[in-house]
Amino acid sequence: MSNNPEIVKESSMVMQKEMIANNYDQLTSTAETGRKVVSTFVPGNLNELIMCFGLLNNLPEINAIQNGMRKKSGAMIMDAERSGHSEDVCTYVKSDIGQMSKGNVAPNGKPMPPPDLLLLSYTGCFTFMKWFELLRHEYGCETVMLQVPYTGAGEITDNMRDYVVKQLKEDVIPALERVSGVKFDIDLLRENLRRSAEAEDNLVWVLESAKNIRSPIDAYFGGVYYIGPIFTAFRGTQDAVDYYRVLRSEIETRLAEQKGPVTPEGDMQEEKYRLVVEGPPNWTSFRDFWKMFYDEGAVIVASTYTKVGGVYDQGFRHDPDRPLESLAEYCLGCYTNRNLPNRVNMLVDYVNEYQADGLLINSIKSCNSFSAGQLMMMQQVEKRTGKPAGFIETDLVDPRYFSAANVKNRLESYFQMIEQKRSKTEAA
Amino acid sequence: MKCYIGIDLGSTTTKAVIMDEHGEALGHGITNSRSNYDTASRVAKMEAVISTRFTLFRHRLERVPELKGDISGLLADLERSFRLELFLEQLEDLHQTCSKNVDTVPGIDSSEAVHEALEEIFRNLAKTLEELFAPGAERKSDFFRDLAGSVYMQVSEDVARQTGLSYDPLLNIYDKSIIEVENRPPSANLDEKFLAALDRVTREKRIDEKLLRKPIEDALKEEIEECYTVGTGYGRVRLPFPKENIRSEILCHGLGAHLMYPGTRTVLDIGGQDTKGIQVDENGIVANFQMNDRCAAGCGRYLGYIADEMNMGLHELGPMAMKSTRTVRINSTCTVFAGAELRDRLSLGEKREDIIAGLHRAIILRSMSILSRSGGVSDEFTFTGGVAKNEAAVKELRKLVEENYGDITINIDPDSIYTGALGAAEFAKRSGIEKPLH
Amino acid sequence: MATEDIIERCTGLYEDLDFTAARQWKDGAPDRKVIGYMPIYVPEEIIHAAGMMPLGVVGGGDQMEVIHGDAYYQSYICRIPRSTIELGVTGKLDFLDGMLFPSICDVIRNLSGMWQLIRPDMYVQYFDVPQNFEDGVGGEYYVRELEHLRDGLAALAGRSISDDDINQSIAVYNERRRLVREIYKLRAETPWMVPTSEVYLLMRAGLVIPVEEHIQIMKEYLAAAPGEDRPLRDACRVVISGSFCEQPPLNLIKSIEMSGCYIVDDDYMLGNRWLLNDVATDGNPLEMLSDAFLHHSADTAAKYCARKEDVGQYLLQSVKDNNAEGVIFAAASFCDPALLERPMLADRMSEHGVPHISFKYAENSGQMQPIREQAGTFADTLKLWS
Amino acid sequence: MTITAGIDVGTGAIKAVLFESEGDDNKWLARRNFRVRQRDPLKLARTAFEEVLEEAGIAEDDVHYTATTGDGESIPFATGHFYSMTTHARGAIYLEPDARSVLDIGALHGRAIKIDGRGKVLTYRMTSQCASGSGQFLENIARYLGIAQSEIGPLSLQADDPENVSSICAVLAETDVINMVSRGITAPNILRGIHLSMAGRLAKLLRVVKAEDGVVFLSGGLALDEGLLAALNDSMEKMNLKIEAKNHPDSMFAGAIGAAVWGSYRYHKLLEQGVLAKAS
Ligand SMILES: Nc1ncnc2c1ncn2[C@@H]1O[C@H](COP(=O)(O)OP(=O)(O)O)[C@@H](O)[C@H]1O
Ligand SMILES: Nc1ncnc2c1ncn2[C@@H]1O[C@H](COP(=O)(O)OP(=O)(O)O)[C@@H](O)[C@H]1O
Ligand code: SF4
Ligand code: SF4
Ligand code: SF4
Repeated sequence: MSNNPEIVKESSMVMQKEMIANNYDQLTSTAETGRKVVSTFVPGNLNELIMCFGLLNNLPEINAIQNGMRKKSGAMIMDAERSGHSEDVCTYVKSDIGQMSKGNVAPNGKPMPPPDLLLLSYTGCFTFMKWFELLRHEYGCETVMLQVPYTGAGEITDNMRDYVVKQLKEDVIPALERVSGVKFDIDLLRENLRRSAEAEDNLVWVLESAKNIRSPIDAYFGGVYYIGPIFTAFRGTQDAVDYYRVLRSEIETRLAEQKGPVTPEGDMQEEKYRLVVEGPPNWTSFRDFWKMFYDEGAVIVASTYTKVGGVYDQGFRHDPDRPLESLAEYCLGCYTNRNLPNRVNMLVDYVNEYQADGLLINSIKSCNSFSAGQLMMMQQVEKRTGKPAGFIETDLVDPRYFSAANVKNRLESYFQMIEQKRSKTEAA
Repeated sequence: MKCYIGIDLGSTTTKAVIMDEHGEALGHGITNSRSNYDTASRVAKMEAVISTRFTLFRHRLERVPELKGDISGLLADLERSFRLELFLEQLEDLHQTCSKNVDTVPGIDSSEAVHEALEEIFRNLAKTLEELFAPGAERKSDFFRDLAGSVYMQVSEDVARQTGLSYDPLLNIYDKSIIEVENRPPSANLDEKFLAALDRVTREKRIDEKLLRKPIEDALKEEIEECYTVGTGYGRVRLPFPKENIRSEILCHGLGAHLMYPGTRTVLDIGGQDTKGIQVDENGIVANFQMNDRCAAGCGRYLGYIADEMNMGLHELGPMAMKSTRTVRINSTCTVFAGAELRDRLSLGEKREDIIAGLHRAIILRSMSILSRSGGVSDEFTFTGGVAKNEAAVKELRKLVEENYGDITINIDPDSIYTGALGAAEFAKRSGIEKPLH
Repeated sequence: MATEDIIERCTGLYEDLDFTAARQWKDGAPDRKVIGYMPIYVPEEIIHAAGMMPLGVVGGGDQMEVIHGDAYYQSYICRIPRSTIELGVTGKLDFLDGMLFPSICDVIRNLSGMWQLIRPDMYVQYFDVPQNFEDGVGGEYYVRELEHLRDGLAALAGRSISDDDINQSIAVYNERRRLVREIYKLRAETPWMVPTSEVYLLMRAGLVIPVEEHIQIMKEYLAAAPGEDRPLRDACRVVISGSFCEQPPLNLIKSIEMSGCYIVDDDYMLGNRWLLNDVATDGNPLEMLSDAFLHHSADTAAKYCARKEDVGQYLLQSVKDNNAEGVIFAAASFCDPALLERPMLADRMSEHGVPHISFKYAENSGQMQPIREQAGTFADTLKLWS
Repeated sequence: MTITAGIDVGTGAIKAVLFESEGDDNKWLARRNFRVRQRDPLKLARTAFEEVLEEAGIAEDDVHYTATTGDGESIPFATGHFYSMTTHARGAIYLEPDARSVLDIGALHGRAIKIDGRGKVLTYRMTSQCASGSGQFLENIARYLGIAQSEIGPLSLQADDPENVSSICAVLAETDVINMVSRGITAPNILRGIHLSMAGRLAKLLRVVKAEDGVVFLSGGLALDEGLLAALNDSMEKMNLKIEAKNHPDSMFAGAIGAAVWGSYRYHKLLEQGVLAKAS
């Protein structure tokens, strides 16, 4: 995570780095190993199932993030726009398509193999559907659709669950069998799910450690690292179990030592503001963006972005006893598959339970799934918590939409407003 | 005298307010935000000092029994004459700069003819400017650039036609020179100009010079001591100030509006390239705010583009829109395309004033959305920023506020453009009294 | 009635942001209910069978001033949800007894939640549709969703809705579908006789009046249109694609025609043509509706296309059937489905040598100059060089 | 022999030309180019029309076809109107027979048009609404910096360390520039920065229309800006576009020329069809 030589790397960071490197190495050596690759999305990511077939899991969103953080996405997006993709649509898609046209080089510098199967888990985002149609347009490979109905009325109905399970049985599993040549073994799946649940327990503990005043973690900028393994190709692996065990013990130590969150410039000093953040971060200026917070003593104590690949802190666990049903429920329960009233409830609870000073929304141009309606959510959360909300706008991986001066101006005003309000409450 | 200064470095204009230790605003100054922010804040501050001097004159003159009752007129005359002195000096500077620049502008066949034309233009300019500063005359703007510029354009077009010179190089010379001139704050001694203005007024008005000279000289002797300065506004990061001397413009506008109207609960500020909706509590503390997003559509600059396009002064837009009888619906408030939209409409045969009225409504509609986003409009409602000077905008705003929020007191101060600077000055006073700057 | 009168009536309906016709219908009897729905498609038959009137809501167009709607949406989101919210917040939709938000994109999806937040007392449903087109999988899911919709509406109506009720409604809607097809066919054959600006208004009228009245209007139009004396102009034939949700301003449609293009097919207000054929009226109605949805429905970007080869075939077929010379991709700005799909469709057209251009619009676009410029150049090219 | 007039009503300038054609041979008789600068474009168009007639010594009644293009749709004395891309394409071929694509860079827009050897528009792409890379913007900035229009190019060529201008919106870009000036960035570097940002966008358009062969012909008001031309050739090279952009001293007239030439073609078409249109 940190490239800063003065900072001692925590062992969880080293572990994660190795896991990721290892995964990219496996992906880019399929020519030698003959392993097959499935591409799929973070929300509704069926890693446990994919593992049952010995397939490798490639997540284009993660590639886009990697390219964003390495400041390569800008050129890729422009490439895609040049080839006729609209400037209005999600930049993850364009970054992915641009990466392809630039030789499809993985972040480890080696060429990425074309996928053998596109597993279109249509969960919580419309763009996913067209994204994989576009990839199919380019690769011409097999595509299997898993439609995850939106929980428009706020709950998972039997019809939804049955529909997802049925698609798993009749379409997804047969496709995975076909591509891999491996027969489906439900016991293997149960085994994977058990490991998922174990890792999930520790992840939830870590995220909730931010309830402490003087939080030992930043649940957004740090949080995106903590969710890495569980949201991607590692859920259900022993590596993930180990990672979360180590991570938890590190945070336990920080807590005991009364330390604040780690930042790229060392431990954070004073905790001046506690915020809940809604919306994904900006990746192209991730460090600069983060710095605008820790320089001012702002800690993010809870965020919804860390729930896109699964909402675990509200009680859901993968369940080895109901393997396919629990996979279905996992998909149905992902953050962006929840209706707006539910998202508002979650945010209100976060502000209250984590004793936050307010809600900050980072509205992402790319992502209608997150962004459409955020302003109404903001109003509702303000009304129900009485805490002030802030609003900034950036984009995921399009550097043209990160205006540092603009964001900084708003954040400063927001922090000063919290400060002013607080000094008034103290005076009263 | 201990003074506290607030500077609002806006995207279009830079404003300064000088406050004394009792919280009375003594003077304010404004200037175009120009290429150099340092110069802009220096000029704004100088203007505020000038305005403070006039306040001090007033204080002194009020104590002259013989003058009873006639101070305001007298001060206005003094100020007018003083401005003219300043302008004439700048005009002279501009003249010399233009002459100097003749040879650096391409496309000139005979520099001699151009020099001659310039002489003619500046003769005319001096005359027109003096007329503009005659008692009772109306001015389009108080900025040298605007006044000199529009006269220059007119005169040079005539001169170009008469002499057969081409118009573009003349304009280019102006464009080039005005920047240089603007970036040179008036050099000569201000006190001298005050006294020269005094002479002119006493001559014009046949007032006994002796009555005035002493109080004015006394006022000029009073020291204006800069104790603490706070900067705000768009360009605040460029101010040569330490961080603790900088406040966000949201807080400053909130506080400034509260100082002007203590009952304020909602503030709308429309500046050059941002529009802010601010909710404040009974102490002027900001409870919530929203700004326009990254798109600068529908902000004050929009009106600037329109005025340029129509070859009018900003001052004239409002009155023209007030003449409208039916409003044309304008949907795009993109500043850049404002001109195109305008031409589009004109070519469809719509009337100018109706289009302009539509444009005003479009701006206000957009700020209504920002207000709605920030939590609506509560009583009392204060409208600040440059656009608050525009009567047509104000009219639309009143209408829409009433339609959407009912009966609400709407405050608009003639000096509302200084709201941010006033807030900043108050912050300066608070900080300065706590811990004076060394 | 002459077409002019018919179109005048339709224009009146189009401009009426208070939905007076629907309000009047509702006031006609004490227990009448009106259910709003958004693009693209809901099975109106079920609403009709409940004795209710479906009301199509497609935003506020270019005549509405949007204040609160803009407060709820960032600048990078299309217009239709903001003007729809404005309609809601300003009370123009207060007479509705329910709102349906069909699955089309994330914006409408999230709007369903916003509606629940601003109208907690109302019957608000997100109406999901299958993207899996197998009878046993997507079909089964869909039938159960239809049952859920039927039961919800029945509860709202305070009476049950029988299969017979629905079958009868299907018959009514079959007739509407036939007439719509006929008008489209007539326009494709003689576009100078049936300008698109008129067809558009006729179709728009169907959103806001009872279906029986719409049927009547269309019949009258079909009777009157051939009697009009309208000269054939030197224009080219184009298909419009990508305008299935947010609607362009009428001026835009007129500008396209004025700059020398005859529109011979389009996807404006596709809801009334979504099911391509008659739906059987003698079986289990929900299964029949499902069958029509899965196997005989129109195509748009909001639908998943299971096979690579099939992408764009629907549009290509329309170009062929209607003898079109080119395709204009006209999508709403920030419309994810349409804009994501467009490169694939454009490739398909190029493969088959169909010329195409593309531009974006908003329901309140005011500047037609760029549109005329593009459509005009397209028409110039097709004309000067063919 | 056919006499045709072409009038291009632009946002920044009005261009009028007069042609005499005989078969495929088009002879250029007269021209006018008026900057609009806050004057009424339609009146200026009339003046320009009258002046070209006067220069060529031709009476208005002897003109066979008066074709408008650009924003000239509503000009009352025109016989017909052609849309800009159609006319710029034709004008480009007239001035530069090797042109296979046109970049029309005007006050508020940029367009890339791919054409064939006969001047047929194959595909095109326009810059989107938010465009800091427009002529208007450059003009505003130049005025702001006190630089004459004609100096922009030469100054830009002197840049040694061009500044990055990234804002998409011209209003915000204006502020960026103000910031640059106060940071002491020199005018050449600022101008070059703007040129590069515009060029990047324009080259992107060329890529999208797949301009791959022949000459890229610059037309429109900014065609003669050498700084922009240089920046454009740089950008194209960076994007691996192996074609060269060129302008022509008469580049600004491309639209008007195209209109006049098409006017003559159309005149003969109409003559054949027996529907003779006449200027009113
Ligand atoms: N006299 C006036 N009449 C109308 N509008 C004015 C007037 N003076 C300034 N404005 C408007 O106010 C805007 C500048 O407002 P201001 O609050 O100074 O902005 P900023 O703080 O961003 O510089 C200008 O763009 C202009 O549109
Ligand atoms: N005669 C000229 N000299 C220098 N620059 C010019 C001239 N004419 C036009 N321009 C520049 O070109 C821009 C647009 O020109 P114009 O051809 O009118 O555009 P369009 O026709 O596309 O509207 C102007 O804003 C100006 O910057
Ligand atoms: S729209 Fe949002 S959820 Fe969908 S792919 Fe893009 S970033 Fe992800
Ligand atoms: S160019 Fe216009 S629409 Fe674009 S950001 Fe600027 S003001 Fe907004
Ligand atoms: S216009 Fe497009 S993005 Fe907007 S609501 Fe409709 S389908 Fe969704």
